[in-house]
Amino acid sequence: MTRDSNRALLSVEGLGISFGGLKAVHDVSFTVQPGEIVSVIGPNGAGKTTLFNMISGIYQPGLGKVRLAGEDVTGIEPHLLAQRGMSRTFQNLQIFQSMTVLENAVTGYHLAERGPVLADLLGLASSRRRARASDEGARKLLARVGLERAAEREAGNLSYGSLKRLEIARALALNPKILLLDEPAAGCNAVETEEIDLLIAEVAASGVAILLVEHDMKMVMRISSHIVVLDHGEKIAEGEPATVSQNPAVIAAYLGAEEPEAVTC
Amino acid sequence: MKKTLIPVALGLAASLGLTTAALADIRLGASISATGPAAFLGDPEAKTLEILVEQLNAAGGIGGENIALVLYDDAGDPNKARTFATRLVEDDEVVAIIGGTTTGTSMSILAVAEDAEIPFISLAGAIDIIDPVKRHTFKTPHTDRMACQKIFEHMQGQGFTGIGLISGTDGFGASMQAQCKDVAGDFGIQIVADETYDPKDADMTAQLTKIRNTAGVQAVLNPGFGQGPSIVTRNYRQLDIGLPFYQSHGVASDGFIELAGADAAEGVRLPGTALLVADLLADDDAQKPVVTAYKAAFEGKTGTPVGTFGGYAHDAFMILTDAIARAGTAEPAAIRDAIEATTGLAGTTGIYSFTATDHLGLDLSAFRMLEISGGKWTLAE
Amino acid sequence: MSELLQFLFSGVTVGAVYALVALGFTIIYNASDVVNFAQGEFVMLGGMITWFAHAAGLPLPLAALIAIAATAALGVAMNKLAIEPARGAPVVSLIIITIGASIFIQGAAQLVFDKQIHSFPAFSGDDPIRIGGATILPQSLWVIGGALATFVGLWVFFTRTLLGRAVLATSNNRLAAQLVGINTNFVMTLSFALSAGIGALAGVLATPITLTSYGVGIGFALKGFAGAMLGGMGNPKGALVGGFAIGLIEAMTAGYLSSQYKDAAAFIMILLVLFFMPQGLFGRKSTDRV
Amino acid sequence: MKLSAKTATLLVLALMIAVTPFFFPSGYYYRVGALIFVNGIAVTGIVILTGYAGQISLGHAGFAGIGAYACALAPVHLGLHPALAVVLGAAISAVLAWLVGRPILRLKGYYLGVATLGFGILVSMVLNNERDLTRGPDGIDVPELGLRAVLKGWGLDMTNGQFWYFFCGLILILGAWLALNLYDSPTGRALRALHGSEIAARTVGVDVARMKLQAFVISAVYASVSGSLLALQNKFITPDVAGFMHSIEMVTMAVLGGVGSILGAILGAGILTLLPQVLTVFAEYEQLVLGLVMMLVMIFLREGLLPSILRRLRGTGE
Repeated sequence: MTRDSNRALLSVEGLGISFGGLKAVHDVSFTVQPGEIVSVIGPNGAGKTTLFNMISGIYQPGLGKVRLAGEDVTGIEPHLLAQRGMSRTFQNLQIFQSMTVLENAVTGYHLAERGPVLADLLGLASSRRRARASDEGARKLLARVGLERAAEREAGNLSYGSLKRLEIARALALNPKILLLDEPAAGCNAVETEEIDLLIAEVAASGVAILLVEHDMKMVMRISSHIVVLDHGEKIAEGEPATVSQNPAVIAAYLGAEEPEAVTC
Repeated sequence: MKKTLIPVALGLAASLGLTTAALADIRLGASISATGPAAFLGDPEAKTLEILVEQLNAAGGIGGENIALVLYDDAGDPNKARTFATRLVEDDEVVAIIGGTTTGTSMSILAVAEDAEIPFISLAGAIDIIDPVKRHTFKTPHTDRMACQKIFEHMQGQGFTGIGLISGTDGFGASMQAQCKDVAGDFGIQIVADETYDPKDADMTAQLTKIRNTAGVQAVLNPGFGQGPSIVTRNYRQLDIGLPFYQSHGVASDGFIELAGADAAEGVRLPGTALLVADLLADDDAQKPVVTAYKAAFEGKTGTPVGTFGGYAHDAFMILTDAIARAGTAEPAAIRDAIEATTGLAGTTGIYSFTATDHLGLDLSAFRMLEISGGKWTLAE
Repeated sequence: MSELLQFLFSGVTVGAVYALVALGFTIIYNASDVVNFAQGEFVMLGGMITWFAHAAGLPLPLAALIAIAATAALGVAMNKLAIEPARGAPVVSLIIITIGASIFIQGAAQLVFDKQIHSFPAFSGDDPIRIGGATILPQSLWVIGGALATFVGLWVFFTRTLLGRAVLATSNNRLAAQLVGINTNFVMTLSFALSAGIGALAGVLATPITLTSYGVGIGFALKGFAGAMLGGMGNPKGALVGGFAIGLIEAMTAGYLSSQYKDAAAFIMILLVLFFMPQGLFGRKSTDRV
Repeated sequence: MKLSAKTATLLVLALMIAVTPFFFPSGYYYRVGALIFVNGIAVTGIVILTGYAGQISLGHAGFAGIGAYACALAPVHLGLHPALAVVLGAAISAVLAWLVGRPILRLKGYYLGVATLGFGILVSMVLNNERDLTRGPDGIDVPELGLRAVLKGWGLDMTNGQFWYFFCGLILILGAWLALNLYDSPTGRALRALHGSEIAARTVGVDVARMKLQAFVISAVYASVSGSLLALQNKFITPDVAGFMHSIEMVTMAVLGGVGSILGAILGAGILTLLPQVLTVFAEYEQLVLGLVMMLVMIFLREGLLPSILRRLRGTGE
């Protein structure tokens, strides 16, 4: 074990939740360090997204703790997590359909640009200045994910792959310490997947901790520094990509389940 | 630029209903609640006005001039009533206004009419409309206060000192409730139980049970209009309360007996007008001809029984046309003066005599205490 | 004691009417996710058409049957003409469409019929039944029985018949239901017919007690809506309980507290329940999938 | 230079208000115009609540009622100048909206609908029942604002109708200006974000409960001011102003014209205010037509009249 749990930015300790008596996730623990890419994999229904939703405050965990930079943040509101440096994307896209692409990205700057509502109503210079600053930041981010030319289009009209990238841009706008990505490459072609690969690596290189759920095994193996495997809501293995892929329990889990479907478009 | 816009504006004006009646006619305005929560009152009022205008014009109008009636439906909304009143004054240029089915709409129209110095005859009950006296505002119905006085006068005669009150929360019921509580003491009567119901309620047995179980209730009074009093009357019989039961002039119509059921309505007393007992009136009664004529005209035309409220509209129209005829001109100021000079004019509600200090022109004698017996109205006095 | 019993009778009678309206709301909501604010107009039509046909000389049972059938047909027409073309519209738009339908039906009723208040004879006479010092009208028993029978009928329909299960399947997942071969359009049609028919039935049963006129619908719609929301929209059990609960709260408040604020008591109760149970008493908890 | 949407909207509004009076055949048209503006103010608040933040209220007339009765009661009981009564009413509405909004804005969709409906009904019930204070369903007189007399002193002589037309028009422009400022401000963006996806908005740091509450409070103030202006203009007010039908009317106006657009919503207010005036000739059919218009617009022009028409004109219809 070269990983030092004292350096952990995010630590998940014995996390569990039940829906109607059914244990969706049970006693899962792991840590993520700054600059590290940790992937959570597992067959469909293994509880990956549920785990994400607990970490990001959308579900209240039934058991266990989530610590962010040492602070207990179990079950606190997502917007408070955002203030503490957590940001995420969604498996089922959560795009602001009727807003433009730029406006979508701009919402990521909410914490940076927010101010007294009265200033906003009166259109004071301070309010306009804050809004302009996030506009500029958002344009840069859109350029970074390759969407600068779609900035003024209504987001609802974009392709699935573009929307995935837009979500990443929006999540990056928060300038997070940890980024949770739920299947960022789902629905993308090989070229797009590779672009996202690079982007993730680049973000991680800048010191951001990344927690990833992904079905595309090739991608996972390529970019992860650490992998956590879930099956039936429980952690069955964890370690470096090479060791995990050889783990008999992992192989059994995947063979027992359906083909790990990598949705591509 | 301007040339092309004017036809557009005129088109808009036409679509807004710039009226088509010839200018030589005498133009009268009306804003009535023919729909909405007070439609039960406003509908017969609107029909009455239409019937009377037709009759009068067929008989040659006033001094050879036809009457043009501009009638708007304010749906019982005071805000709409004010808008229509403004429209009648500013746009339709009427010489007088009838209307305001409810107190709320009357108060709205009143403000406009007073500003424009146009005579206005209200069809609503509240005393506030004519007290204090406003120069251009008159009204035909008895005030709510008088209705209470009439009822209490009768109760006092029966020796009642404690009564139960159950009223609707609509304008009519609430106003009656307040006025009755105000004057009860004058007749040595104490209101020992005071309940209300929403006009849309389906069952009032809870309130009536409470009244029944209150000590000292010797009679029960239910001021209201619409379906509420019919349901209260049925519930009253269902609970077999047995105490003398009074209604108000709000239900003075054959429709009430029909809805409450002749059995349930048996023995109900209320202050009504001559209109309901047309055939019981003495032949020398001054109101007999006018009541009989209106009843025949209204029932012949609409097929529905006459009620007190249509009668208010009838009287307002009669007072107004009488005043115009006497004034000999259709100038608002002259009409106003002529209305105020009206004396001894027999209408369906009573005999009107206005003065500069009395813009109601009726006294308690115009009310007749009626009792329902065998599904028919009879005189209780 | 007899006092309490009398308040109970009053609350249960009125509550039964609300429950019937709430059940109507529930059926359409389940099939289409639409809260149909025109539900009260179905009640009005049930009463008005029965009165009209009865006044025209038809025997009362036949008149009632015609009223229910005609209202059900109107429900189907409303679905085809106003609800189906607007599928997928936001909640506010749907609220306005159904309120528009409600205003339209009212406007039509005042033209076709009139603006007066009407009634027709009670089915089993007007002699009150005395129980423990309190009284109840035979017609109240008809209304209460009607509400319970409708509930049981719906329960059997939804759980014991193939068609009923198809309706439930559609309400759970429209797309999945289509995939397994359920004709979801037919399910919608059926639901509107059923809901309108139940509304009309409420009107037929209640009119001898409540009387009717072209404008009574909105009052029933508000109370029925409140009942359905209190119970949890979409659950027939919730509709039944919610409807009766509102009737009872009103009667108890009128009897023991203040008749002026009895409607307030009902709404305060709804606000309290929703505060602790945002989905109503029996509502399904909905979770957004992300 | 390209006109920003904000400037364009304000310009169109100001032009309409200034120019149409030249074509008024009689004083009555000022009255109708003033009513459109009063409704327009309330509807602008609905745009912020429903158009921006995506929240439904079926009880906003309750706030209009508070604004209206503040103008009727505060001058008499507190000796306040009617203009200050408007401010007091707005403040009470804001506080009440804040208190009521905190628990009920957690609710979604129809549940929020029934909760706001309940609030509106409670307000109208208090106005109806507390006769000693409000004089009950028959209504109460409202003191004169007195501004017209002041303007006359300055040599600006207007009829009552003209005064209210221009005064309400001015307030409407002010209200529209504030709402337009909000649209693309940090707060407006957050509101529109939570409208699009509440979960996503929360994960980017939007305090959804707080933002919804802000929108609710702001829109309550609009409704309150609208009620105040109606009361002062009519010099008489009844509890109808707080009634359920008035709440529905506000939402309908906004959604019909286009709840996503200030100008659209004001257009909706105009159409629904004019409709009963135009239909007086066919008064019998008024409800029929109103119901039909509501259904047809919502079915065929889902975004509301103005946005749908603009989209078609631009040729970007989908």
